[in-house]
Amino acid sequence: MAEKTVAIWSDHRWRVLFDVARLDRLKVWEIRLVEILRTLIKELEKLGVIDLNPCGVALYSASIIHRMKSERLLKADLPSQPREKITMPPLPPIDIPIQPEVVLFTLQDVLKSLSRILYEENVKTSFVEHPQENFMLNIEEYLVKLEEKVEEFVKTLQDLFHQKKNDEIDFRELVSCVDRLEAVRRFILLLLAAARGYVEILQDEETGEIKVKWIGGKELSGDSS
Amino acid sequence: MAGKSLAEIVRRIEALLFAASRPVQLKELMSICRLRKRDKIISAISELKKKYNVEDSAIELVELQGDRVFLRLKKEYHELVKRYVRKPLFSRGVMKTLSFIAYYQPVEQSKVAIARGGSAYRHIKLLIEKGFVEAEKKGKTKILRTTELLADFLGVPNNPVMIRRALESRLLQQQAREHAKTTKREDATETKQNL
Amino acid sequence: MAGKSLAEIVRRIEALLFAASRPVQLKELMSICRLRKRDKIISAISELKKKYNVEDSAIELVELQGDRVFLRLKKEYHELVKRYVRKPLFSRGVMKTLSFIAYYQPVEQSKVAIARGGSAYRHIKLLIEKGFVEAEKKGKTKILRTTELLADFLGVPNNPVMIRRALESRLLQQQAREHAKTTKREDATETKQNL
Repeated sequence: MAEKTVAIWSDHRWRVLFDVARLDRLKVWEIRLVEILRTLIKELEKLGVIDLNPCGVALYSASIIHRMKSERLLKADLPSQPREKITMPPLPPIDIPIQPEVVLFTLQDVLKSLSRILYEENVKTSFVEHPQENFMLNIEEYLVKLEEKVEEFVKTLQDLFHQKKNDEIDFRELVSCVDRLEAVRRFILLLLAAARGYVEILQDEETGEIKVKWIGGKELSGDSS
Repeated sequence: MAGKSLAEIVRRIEALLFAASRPVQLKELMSICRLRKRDKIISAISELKKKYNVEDSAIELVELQGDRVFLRLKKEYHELVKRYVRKPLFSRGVMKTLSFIAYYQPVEQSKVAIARGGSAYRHIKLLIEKGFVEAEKKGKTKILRTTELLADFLGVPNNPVMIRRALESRLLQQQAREHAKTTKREDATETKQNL
Repeated sequence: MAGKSLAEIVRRIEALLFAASRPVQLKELMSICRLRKRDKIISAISELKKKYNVEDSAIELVELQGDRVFLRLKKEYHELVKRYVRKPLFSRGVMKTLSFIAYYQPVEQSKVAIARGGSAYRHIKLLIEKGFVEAEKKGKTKILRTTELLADFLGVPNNPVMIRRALESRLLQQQAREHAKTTKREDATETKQNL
């Protein structure tokens, strides 16, 4: 007898009545309880047997579903109405007149994104080679410029020593607050200033510190005014 | 900037109006000129008007409600220029969403999404970004309205009824144009057949 | 449009230049005016120049290589106006692609795509459209360069080496300034701690 009713347990039409564990997950308003029970009774009548076990389970589920519906009603949780359909006249698209889109950016913006690319992100750029620059060096022009730079540098040194009222300063003072490239530039100019006899460069053997001493003579105390 | 000349004030206002491509409030103009009083701005605007509001210009400077000024292309050049401007401001879909909001406003965002489909959310974001629509939170959803900017473009006061009427009359015009086209085509066919 | 007056040609050119916000080719101007000969366009451009290229203007009309004209905001107003314009810049991504091309030019499009990812193609399209980058076909790929327009924006001569050097030296200056700031801040903290 039980074998005959197994089909009923597993039939999808009545599944809601026999899957007791799922009861609390049901959308109760979507279950047509009366209809489901009627078809089940018809099926059982067709079989001509009464198996009290599934009938009991079905009755239990039906009562729970019914109770859930009543509770929801009290909470005013009414079945949702079908969504309001919006009937739309065939509206023409609004055509916005042309607005110019002025693109604004400055050198600062380009620099910002370039520094992000070069220093912050791991961008694959090793394959990008700079094209060969047409590097035409004009030696004479270069030497004239170099002399100018040395002169400028010596003048700055002279002012610095004068300000300090001391004929010796620490090399570190000369390169504080500048980037590596500028530090190298200043060091080279210092070597040139030493070669021309304006300064002497001394290194402390113990600490390794470099001192710069003004030996340019009269110019220091003399005529910087 | 009390010391700045009127000419410099005029240039700054022109710069902002040109780059903004939208109506700009007097307050913003005062801020860019670092001026606290309106009178200098007002006279600078009159100067600019002399430059633009002449017959020989395709651009016009208009004053709008709410203390706003707008440097824009004259209407009669829109159609002509459209073909050459590569990127229209909005796609057809976005423009339809805009016309839906304009017609039904104030309207809940969720309703716009039902009527216009899922991409409506993206459209709405863009429309808000460009200043054509504004949203006001209300519970779980948002209430959408079009802005003064749109009313300006349609050339009507910023009021839902007037905007709807403007849209309806545009719709009628469009239908009339289409009807005229069909009739013309039918006439032509008839004439051919009669020949 | 042989019958159209010079004034109308001037207005049409002004309309297109205003709406396009990019350098426009003479060919396009001829097409919008329905003219087959350049001479009328050229004289119309001179007329427009009289209106814009005066001292009292924040907008200027410039002629660029390759028969292009551009109605643009003068450089000195960019910084000032940027704060008031809703969407003033290219997106961060586009700016990065632009600065990458500026730094490594002339550079193959495929290499830009490797370094900057797939969206680089979209960025390049936009940059070309707006006139900041130009492409030259070479076999299967394209060689990209920045244009005169960019050099002009940056205030450097339009030459790859000069642009790279200008960018490098400005970057170094910037880093030095930042380094100095950090050192100063550290010194200040140290002094405080020692007090």
